[in-house]
Amino acid sequence: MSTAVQDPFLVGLERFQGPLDLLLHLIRKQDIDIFDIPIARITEQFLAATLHVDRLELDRAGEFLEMAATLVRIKAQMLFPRRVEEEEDDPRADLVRRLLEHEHFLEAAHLLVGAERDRARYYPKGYVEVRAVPPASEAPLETSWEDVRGAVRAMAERLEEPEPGYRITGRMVRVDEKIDLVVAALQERASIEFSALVMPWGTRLHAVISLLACLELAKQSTLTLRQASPFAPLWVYRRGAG
Amino acid sequence: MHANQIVEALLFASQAPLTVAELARADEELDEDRVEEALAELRVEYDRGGRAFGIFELGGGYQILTRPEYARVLERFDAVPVSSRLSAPALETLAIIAYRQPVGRAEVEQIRGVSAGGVLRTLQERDLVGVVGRGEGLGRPLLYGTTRTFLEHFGFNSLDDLPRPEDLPVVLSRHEIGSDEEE
Amino acid sequence: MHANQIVEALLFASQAPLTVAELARADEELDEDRVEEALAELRVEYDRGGRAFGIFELGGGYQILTRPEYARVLERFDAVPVSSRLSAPALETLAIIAYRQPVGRAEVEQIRGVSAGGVLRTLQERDLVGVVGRGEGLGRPLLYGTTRTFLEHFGFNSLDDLPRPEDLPVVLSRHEIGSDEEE
Repeated sequence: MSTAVQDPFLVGLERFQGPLDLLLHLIRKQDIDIFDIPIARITEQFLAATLHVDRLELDRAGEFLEMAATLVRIKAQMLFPRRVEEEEDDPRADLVRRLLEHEHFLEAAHLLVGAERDRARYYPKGYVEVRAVPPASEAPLETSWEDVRGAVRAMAERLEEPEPGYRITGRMVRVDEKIDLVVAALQERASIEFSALVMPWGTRLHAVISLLACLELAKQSTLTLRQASPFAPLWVYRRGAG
Repeated sequence: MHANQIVEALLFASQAPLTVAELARADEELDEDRVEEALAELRVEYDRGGRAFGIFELGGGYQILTRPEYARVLERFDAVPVSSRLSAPALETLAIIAYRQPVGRAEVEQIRGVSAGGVLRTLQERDLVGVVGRGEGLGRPLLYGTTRTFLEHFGFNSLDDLPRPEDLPVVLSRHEIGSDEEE
Repeated sequence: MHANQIVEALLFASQAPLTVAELARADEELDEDRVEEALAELRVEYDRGGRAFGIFELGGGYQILTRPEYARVLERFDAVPVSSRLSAPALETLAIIAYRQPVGRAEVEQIRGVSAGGVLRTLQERDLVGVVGRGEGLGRPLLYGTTRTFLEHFGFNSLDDLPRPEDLPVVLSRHEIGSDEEE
C-alpha cells in the first residue's frame, strides 16, 4: 500500500499545473492504458500526492481536492455491476474524455512553443525613428453608414430581446406619438395592416399603445378598422378608403 | 554568412547606434578593420541599389535609418492612422447613441454589456457624438447624442433621415420616429 | 521617389507589420496593386543583394525582419532586445483559446481543470487575446479570441496557419471527443 506513496515520480504538486496534469502524469508515467484506468490504484496515488496540498495556496488546493472527490466517487461506482458493451455506462468515461482533451491541448501548447521559438529567430528593427503622430481626430474618417448598419445587424443577432414591457425610464411610449405615427402612415397609403404599424418595435407595449391610438382615431372617425374574422389580420383604412 | 551581412543584421536589429568596436566583438570572424570595410561596402550597396535607408553616424556609432527625403511620406502616413475606420465596438456604440439619443453612458453599457468609457471618448474625439444634456435621477448623468458632424459624415439631412431597418434590434428601436418635437 | 522606395521607407520605419491597404494609403501614387508589385520587387532585390533581412508576412501584414540564419549572432548580442517567452500555463490557455475561439472562461477552466483568471489577464495585457463577444446563456459570458498581435508573435499570417497535427482537428471539433477513437 504505502509503496505507491513512496514512488519517486511524486515530486511535489508545484510542478503540476492542476489536478488533470497530475493525473495525466501518473497515467503516462506508468504506461497505463488511458481507456482502462485502474481507478483504485490511481486514486490512491492521487490522494497520496495531495497530502501535501496544505502547502499550496487555498484555491489550488480546492482544485486538487475536487478531483480527489471525483476519483473516490468513480471508484465507488466501479463496484457496481454494469454491462460491458456500453461505453457510456463506464463511470470513467467522462474523466477519460477530459484527460484526452487536456492532453491534446498540452500538445497544441507544445506546437505553439515551437512556433514561438521559430518566430523569435526573425528579429524586427531594433530602433525605429520616433515620429510625432497627430491626434486621430484630425484624420479623415473612413467609416460608411453601411459599417454602422453592419454593427447594428451584428448587435441584433447578439443581443437578447428584452422581456415585453421592458421600459427605460423617461422613454415611455405615448398614445399621442402613436397617433401621429398612424396618421402619417395613412397619408402615404390608403390602408395598412395593423401589424405593419407595430413591426418596427415588436414589443407588446407598442402593440397595445398602437391599438389604443387606432381606437382613438376610429372614435374621431379618422380611420376605420376592419377584421374579416376573429384572429384574422386587422386592417386600418383611411377614412373614405376601402 | 559574410562579415557584411553580420554587420547589417546587427545594425538593423540593434536598439541604439553601435560603435565599430562593439560590432567587431559580435563574431569571431570580425575585427575592427573588417567592420570598417563592411560598413563602407554596405554604404555603396545601399546607394547603388537606391535603398530608402542608409547608414548614418550618430554619437560615435552607426545606425541604419530611413533617408531624410522620405520624412515627408512618413509624416503623411502617420497622419492617416490605421484607425481611420471605427472599430466594431465604436460602431455599435455609435448606433446605440444614434437611435436612442439622448442616452446616458449607463444605458449604453447596459445594452452592450461592456464598459463604454474608452469608446465614448473615441467617438467624442471624432466629434461624432457629444454631450447634449443631463438626465434625471441619481447624479444627473450626462446624456449623449449625435453631432452635426455625424449627420454630415453619413450624409443625413436630419435625424429623421436615419434609416430604420426592419431588423433593428428592439433595444435600438424604442425611440419613436414620431418624437420629433425639436422640429 | 519611386513606389518601391516609398514602400521600403514605410516598412523600414514601422514597428509592426503593415497591410497592403495601409501601405497604399501612404501616397496618391500608390494603390494596392502597385504596393503588391513593389513588395515583390523589393523581395527580389533583397534576395539578389544578399541582404541580411527580408520581407515577411505576419498577421496579414508585411514586415522587414532579419533572416533566421542570423539569430545565433543576434542572440548573443546585448544591444538586441529578446522578446520574452510565455509561461507554460499561459501557453496552454492560449492554445485553448486559439483552437476553440470564441471561447468563454468557464470552458477554458473546465479543460485545464484550474482557474484561468490570472492567466487570462496576463494574455490580455500582452494583447495576445481579447474579448470578441458574448456567449449565450446565464450572465452572457465574455468570449475570448486571439488578436493580430498573437499572429505576429507566433509568426502566423492568419489563423489558417495554426499548426494542426493529424489528430488535433478531430479532438478539437467542438463536442465529439469520442472515447471510441483508439490511438
